[in-house]
Amino acid sequence: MEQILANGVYLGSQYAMIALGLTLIFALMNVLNFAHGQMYVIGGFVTYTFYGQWGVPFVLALVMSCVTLAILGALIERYLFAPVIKGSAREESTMLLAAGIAFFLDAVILLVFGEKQRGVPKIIDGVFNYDFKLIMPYDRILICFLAILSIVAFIGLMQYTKTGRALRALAQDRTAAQLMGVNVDRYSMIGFALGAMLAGLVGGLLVTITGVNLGMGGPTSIKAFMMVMIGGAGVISGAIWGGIILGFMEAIGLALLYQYGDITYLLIFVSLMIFLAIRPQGLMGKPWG
Amino acid sequence: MKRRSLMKSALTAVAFTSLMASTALAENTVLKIGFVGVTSGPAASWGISNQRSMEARAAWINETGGYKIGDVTYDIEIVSFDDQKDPKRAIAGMEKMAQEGIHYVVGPNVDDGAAAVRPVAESNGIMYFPYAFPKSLYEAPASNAVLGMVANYQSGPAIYKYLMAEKGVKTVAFVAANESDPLSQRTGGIEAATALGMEVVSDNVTYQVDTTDFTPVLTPVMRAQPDLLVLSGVSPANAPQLIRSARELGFQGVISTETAQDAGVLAEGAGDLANGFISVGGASTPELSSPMMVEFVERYTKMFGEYNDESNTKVYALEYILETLKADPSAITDVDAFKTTMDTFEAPNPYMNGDAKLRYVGMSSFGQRRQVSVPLVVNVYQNGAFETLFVAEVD
Amino acid sequence: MGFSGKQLMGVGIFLFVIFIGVPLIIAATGRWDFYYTLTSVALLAIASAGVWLTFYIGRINIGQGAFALIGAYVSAILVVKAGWSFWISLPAAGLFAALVAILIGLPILRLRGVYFAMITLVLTQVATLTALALPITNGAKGISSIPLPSGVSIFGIPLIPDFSSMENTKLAFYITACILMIVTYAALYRLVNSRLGHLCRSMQQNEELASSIGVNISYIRIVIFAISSFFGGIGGAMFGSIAQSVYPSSFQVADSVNFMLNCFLGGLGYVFGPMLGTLVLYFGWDLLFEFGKYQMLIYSTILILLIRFLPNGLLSLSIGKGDKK
Amino acid sequence: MSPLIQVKNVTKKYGGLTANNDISFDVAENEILSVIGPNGAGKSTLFKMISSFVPTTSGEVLYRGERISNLKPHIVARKGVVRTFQETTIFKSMTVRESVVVAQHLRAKASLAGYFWGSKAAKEDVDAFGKYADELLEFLGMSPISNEQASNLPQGSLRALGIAIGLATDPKVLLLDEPFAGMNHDETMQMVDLVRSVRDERGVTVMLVEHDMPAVMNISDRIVVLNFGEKIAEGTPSEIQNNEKVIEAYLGSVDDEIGM
Repeated sequence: MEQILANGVYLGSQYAMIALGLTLIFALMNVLNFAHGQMYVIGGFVTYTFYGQWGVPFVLALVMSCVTLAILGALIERYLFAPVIKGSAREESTMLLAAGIAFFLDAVILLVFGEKQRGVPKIIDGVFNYDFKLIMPYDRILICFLAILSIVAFIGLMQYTKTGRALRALAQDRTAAQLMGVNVDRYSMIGFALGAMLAGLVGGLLVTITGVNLGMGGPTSIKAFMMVMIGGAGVISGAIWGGIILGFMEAIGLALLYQYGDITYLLIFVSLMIFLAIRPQGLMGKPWG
Repeated sequence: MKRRSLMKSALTAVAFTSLMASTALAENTVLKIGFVGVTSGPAASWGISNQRSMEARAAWINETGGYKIGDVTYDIEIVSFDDQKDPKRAIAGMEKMAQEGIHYVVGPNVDDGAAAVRPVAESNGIMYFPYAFPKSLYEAPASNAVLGMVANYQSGPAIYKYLMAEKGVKTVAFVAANESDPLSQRTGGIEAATALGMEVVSDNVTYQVDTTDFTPVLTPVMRAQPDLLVLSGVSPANAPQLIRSARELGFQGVISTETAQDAGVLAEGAGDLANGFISVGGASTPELSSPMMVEFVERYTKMFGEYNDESNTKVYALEYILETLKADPSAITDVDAFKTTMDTFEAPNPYMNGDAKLRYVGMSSFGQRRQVSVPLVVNVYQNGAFETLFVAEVD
Repeated sequence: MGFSGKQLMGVGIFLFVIFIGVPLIIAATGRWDFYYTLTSVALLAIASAGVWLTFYIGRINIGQGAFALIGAYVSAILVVKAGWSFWISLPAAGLFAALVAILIGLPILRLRGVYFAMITLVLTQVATLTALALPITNGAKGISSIPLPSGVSIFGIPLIPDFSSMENTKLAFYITACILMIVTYAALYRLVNSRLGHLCRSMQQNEELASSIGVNISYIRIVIFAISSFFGGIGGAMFGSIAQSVYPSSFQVADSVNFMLNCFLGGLGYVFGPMLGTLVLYFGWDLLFEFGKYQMLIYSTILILLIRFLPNGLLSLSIGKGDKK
Repeated sequence: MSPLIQVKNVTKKYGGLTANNDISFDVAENEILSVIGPNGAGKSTLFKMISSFVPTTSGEVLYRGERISNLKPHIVARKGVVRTFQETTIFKSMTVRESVVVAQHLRAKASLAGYFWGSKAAKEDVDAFGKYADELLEFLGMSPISNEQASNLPQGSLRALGIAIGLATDPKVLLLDEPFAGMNHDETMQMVDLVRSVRDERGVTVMLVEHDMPAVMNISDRIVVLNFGEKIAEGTPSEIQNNEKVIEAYLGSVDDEIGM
């Protein structure tokens, strides 16, 4: 039982971080960023290169991941998403663009970082073992703690800084934000960069535990979509809840349903569909037309 | 409007160049060997290790003056097609090979692709060497597929038998990804273990292919306290994570798999926790590698920057094709001649020390010789490299 | 509902190209592999037509892979286990997919926007996992060695020849796929330009207003989703028959996403958009085959440039309407 | 003669909030009845309940003695009670004529399949729809803009388009949602004439929700006044103008009620 709880908190905190960036981008620009998972993978590879290959301190490598992804996100928004949103008759067209970018980043990752699974040296060794009832390696506890810290920092940023307030205004109502004097183009770019940066940060954090390979991108995006749906699209608190709920569902499902092995995920998916059918806007989202 | 016409012409240009390129006439002395497999996306590692070992070997042959079959000396050209692990694309790839006049193709890498290309291969007279285990691909009436490695239902029993005798292993647990290939391999492994009299204590835990954290997956398996944990059909990307999670959960027993792994990946992903991990590989451990294997690894590393131990197994298919053609030059265009030659073919194995032979096997598994005889080299991972545990033969 | 001379000529040229032009070109250039590529394009275009139709009622459908998989399995099971003729199993596969769509559509079609998109995406995974778990689908082993379509004759007059006795099934599959595609798009065109199409369009633009003028929106949504999935089932079944095998991974999330991309690329405002989109996306990938390891990079770069400069789809090039913004 | 529409003890609660509380009134055939009230008085909610866009919490709405509340909107529309929306709710990328043709959905005689195969009845329908659309647009004075795309229309024409779409369904009762909002005096007077002619020449009973007092006083046969979800008065315009409760309600809220 303790183990399930611990696994749930650990999975939930990392999932929530992945979902945060995605939902932020969605809230600001109504873009479902199919390339989110690829950004996460790039974040992992950047940290791998700096920390694992070149021996740069881990924290610095993390910063490099964030910076790389923030720049990448800003460029993508400025030169691809912004013009396409302006020029297309239906805003869903951005999905094609996002998918194209996902393919592109996948190709770049393959060419630059190769096809192999990569991992970095452990940041701390040792396993916390409480009478075999609760087993958790120390590095996981640290990463979990860092993830929660980042989430808190992000919420703080959104709540108490000028940028955060502008972003929230933008997410609420684009036109109104413009009337209030928010530089919509600029803050869209900042928001997108921030979302991409979050993906890079979580990629960098998790590379210490899960390692990284080029195949993780697509599935990560899909998982992030599910979390966002559970919580409600475009709602920050929803993404956090969605991440925690999916984390716990996996932890509980795997612990209790293991003897039915093959159908654990089937059940998770089906219950997700039923949940959304009953509550179409997720836990705390607004219906979207 | 200007921009549009520009784009139109650019597109047309791209389309044309590629058309031209593909219809360019081949020189007489070029022998094309095909590869259809996955070289992008999550499973890219499987296909890339394949493709690169073929390309490295071909470059080596061409550099040293070509390959003599009968009276003609050929340059080897590898034609690769990325099927993106999609059986629909794999068919397209096989069609492309037929189009290029290729009769010998390595791949596909997975079960569904191997099954899907069968009609095309058979109707176009193509021998193909898949890395997929379903027996129906190799048993009559199928006759164009040749298993390119040792199947898990062949290596599994050998490993289990060894572990029972040497390590006193009595109970076993299986975990597999929830996907066709690993699940089929799990079934095969369970059958083999039961037949040997092992007690299977956990056989129904699966994980999603995209899992990144295996602790919750493995927790219930660990509760069954097996002596041996088998990672059925595990992909090289997942293996280190699984090992690490199992060890961190306090697992003391043996961990093994029947697929090829890469030592570098294990070292990075699991470090010392991977010590003692048993997997199946080719002949690149120092004890077994012939000078030719050593040179191959060198050339591969020079060409692509980094070696992949999965290529130890995958280097063989091309060698088999070329050696068999050498034994019967008429097989270059006639796969029926190839099939006849397969029954009697034998040549020294250049990659392995000792007197190992290249020949086609599979009589006991498939009822016909439709498998390359790769040495069944069982490796154990120890401090960053593989050591040979034992070598066996498949019949 | 008359056709202008220009339209008729267009259709005539199109049919000529497909049934006479392509075979002639292939025979002349010897590119026999294009038959399979074009067959794939035709079949994928059928499934994409279904996705396009759900777009037409304002729903982003990333679940077509599920219905294609269902269709492929239904046909395979009927042929292999029940011994049906493939030609009867084909419509049965479509109908079964449509039936599943009705059952699933009842709850989920109330969802809109990204929520519907995501739930259909999950649906694709559910289909794959179900196929892995069920006994009738043979689980992980899949169904292989499916016999080729048999011949059909009525009163001794052969209507469809026996595929297994053919020297070369490529042409036969190509023609079958093209006929199916043409029927699909003719039906789609007809549907979109009939009252049902107008009602769909009204729903796409405003569901509330549509229901205020008496449109039974939930009924039409179900009908459209069922038709859409019927197309998916047909496309999937046909593919299973060409590959002579079906696996849980025969159609997966990537396929669902591709079906959707085909529609976007061709243009959501044009009935024939998905057909063109499929041709460009699928055939384009094949043509870039020569670039080896740069194939994906070039492919995705072209894709990004296309959407960057033609955000309303390829067909907005030739049709002036797209110029407004 | 029994009333055409009876609103009987209708109540709507959203969570703890009461939007409408126990409201009853009748609408007679061929009448123009306005529902007025300060902001937040519950006018729109009442309208949505009559057209079944939202269910009632309790009470019911009858049309010719038949319950029309708590059904689906399209069923209510089929019975002949049709609502219009404010100007943003239109078929944006259809032309005016296309919108009016589509809106004749309920008048179709051929089945959907019949349309698909091009049956005779379908062809007759298509002709009839076109003819009726032209006639209707002429009646509404919209013929000059019949081929304009809806998204390009000015606000006043959008309002008229909304009414045209509503009328095209051949309703017995038309519920108009703030038809005069945002219009200047001249435009309002034109719209008043139009609404009146809809009733006079096409025999359609009209209910409207409106802020614009002068227009309401001008157009209405009778007026129902809501305040804080309750009905506080009902009567002819002159009765309402002199009703103390109404004056109080409006004076009390004069701060936030602009342009009444």
